[in-house]
Amino acid sequence: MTDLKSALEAVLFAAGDPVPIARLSLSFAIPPEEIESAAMKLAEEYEREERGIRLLRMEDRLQLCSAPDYASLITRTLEQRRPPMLSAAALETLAVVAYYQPVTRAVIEKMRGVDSSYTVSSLQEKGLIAAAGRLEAPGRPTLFATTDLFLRVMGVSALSELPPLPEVQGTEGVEQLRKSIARLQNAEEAQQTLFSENPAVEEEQEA
Amino acid sequence: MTDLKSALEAVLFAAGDPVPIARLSLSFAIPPEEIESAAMKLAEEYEREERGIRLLRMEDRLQLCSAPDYASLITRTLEQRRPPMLSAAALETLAVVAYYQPVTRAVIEKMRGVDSSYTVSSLQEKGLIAAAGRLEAPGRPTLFATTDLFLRVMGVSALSELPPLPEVQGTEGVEQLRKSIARLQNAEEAQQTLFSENPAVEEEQEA
Amino acid sequence: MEENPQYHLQGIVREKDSMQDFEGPLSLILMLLQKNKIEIRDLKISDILDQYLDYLVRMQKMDLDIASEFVQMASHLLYLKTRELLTTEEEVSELELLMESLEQLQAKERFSVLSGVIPEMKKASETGLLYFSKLPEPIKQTNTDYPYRHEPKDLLRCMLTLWTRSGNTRPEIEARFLAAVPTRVTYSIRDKGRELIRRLRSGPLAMTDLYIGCRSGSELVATFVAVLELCRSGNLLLSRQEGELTVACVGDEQELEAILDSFEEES
Repeated sequence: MTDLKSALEAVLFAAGDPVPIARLSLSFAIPPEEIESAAMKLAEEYEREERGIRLLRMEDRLQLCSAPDYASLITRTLEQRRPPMLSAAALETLAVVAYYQPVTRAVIEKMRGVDSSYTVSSLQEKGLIAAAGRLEAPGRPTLFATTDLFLRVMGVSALSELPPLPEVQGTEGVEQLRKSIARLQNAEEAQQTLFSENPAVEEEQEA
Repeated sequence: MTDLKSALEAVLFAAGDPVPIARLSLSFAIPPEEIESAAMKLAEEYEREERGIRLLRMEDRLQLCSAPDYASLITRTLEQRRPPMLSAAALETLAVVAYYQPVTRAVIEKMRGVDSSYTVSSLQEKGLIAAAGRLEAPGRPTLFATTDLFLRVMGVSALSELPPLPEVQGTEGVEQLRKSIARLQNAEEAQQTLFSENPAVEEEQEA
Repeated sequence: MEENPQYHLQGIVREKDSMQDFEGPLSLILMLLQKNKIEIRDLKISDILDQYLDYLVRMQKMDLDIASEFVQMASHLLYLKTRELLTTEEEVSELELLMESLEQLQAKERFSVLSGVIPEMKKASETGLLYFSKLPEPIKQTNTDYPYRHEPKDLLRCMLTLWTRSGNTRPEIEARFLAAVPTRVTYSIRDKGRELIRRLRSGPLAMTDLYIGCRSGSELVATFVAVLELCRSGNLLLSRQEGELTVACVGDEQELEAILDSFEEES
């Protein structure tokens, strides 16, 4: 093993958590591209030699993890609970956050059509989503975004690698509603022009 | 790598802490001797290939850890950012201690006009001031004095090298203090001009 | 609904997989509430709690995870109930209603698109959840010293700030708040010896008298050493009188001066 790969292995092992490539580049005093290519070689080596560890990339961060093949052996030895699979509700909520992030809980609930506070807080607890600022709107609701752990669980190294969404097709219902709204708005405006004393000012306001 | 070695690697990785061989033997459902010999082979492999991780045996337990060769690189990469510089409040407190030492916190607070318990304890933590006995007064409050580290931070070798405070009291004292600061400032600038090789560049920087 | 409904929790839990949006008995209740199948006003939370605890006991499985899940959901139920009690009817215009339903419809459409990728996400997560990370190793901190330099004149600047803040004058500190700065007073053995000789010229003194006047530890030590030295040179005579040591001085002035000089060289 080369020095660089060994050093990377040592640092990532000690870190446990994901480490930004930029930080590695700084402390190793080599360009980030070299860190990246060493990481890629190391990751391939782990796979090829069927080792017990894996090197994962999450956006611009690197992390060592145990190989999934040994998950049940690990939980059995360490007397841990096997991580429960994601429920349908959790997957739905995750999908909304992943594809429309950052989103508020209100948006999630509107899209899913059901109260999602429980699912949101349980995903937050699991570390799959996290608060990412607040929306500048009345009540300043919390915005949610996905985490590194989410990428790891989805088996991708960046959000852009998630499966692409099919096109949204406008349904008839939406079109009809749009028309009704436009009609109502026009009627309201007509009403206002009728009662306004000075149409010129009204026009100016509209401009 | 054989399955057994990979499995051992995975489990020890996920555990982090030392794992008893007996427990591994139980969950792997193989005799402890086989665990031991696999562990020994794995440990040799790590050494031989000069990897970033090592397998340690402590009595009857096994543990993975980062290779000691990379200790300083690990520290450099993962260490928290450099400690923050002294705040204005901390510097004020330090000045009071420097010029009135040994002083109690009550005196510092009287001089500064604000509660200083936090800055005092943070300066103490940084090792810039230290307890130096107690005042023989009701409550026997702790007296604080500056330390050797303080001298090094100020770039002087003795307290007597610090610029003196004016002796006079009242408004006149304030005036004198103002003047001695200006004098020090001028002396510094003169020094800089003296050592600058290219006065033209110096001027440019000032502009 | 007059009577509180009975929820058959055991059955509910068993049917877990078939339920779309629920992970425990209470989330089913939440779902029923949201779909207006039952009225929040009709719910008595204490009844649900009783049934739930009963269920847990029957299952002989007081799992902390399940219990905390229950508390979380019960608190949400309380929230829904209070909200119900506090909201008043508002008048909504037709336009607002239409806009609202348009937004809802659009949200539904965007959501329906997601259903296409959810199976893929589910499949990926089945492997992805099997990766385990490890805890960080403890880091050996290197140098914890304060790593910056400051200028001494910055200290003066700070003092100026303080003095100007307190009304352009230097704050006075009452003397009782200032510690008597421990000054290191050193006593030379020669001076002590000279003082001893002067005192003993007027007659012998009790040994204790020599020490009584001492103001500090270092003065005591100097006195003691001076006595020893003068004894060694034979210029002090010790005698015991009525249980007390008495000291007398012998020798002429010149001799004594020479002996005192030799002290200085040694110390």
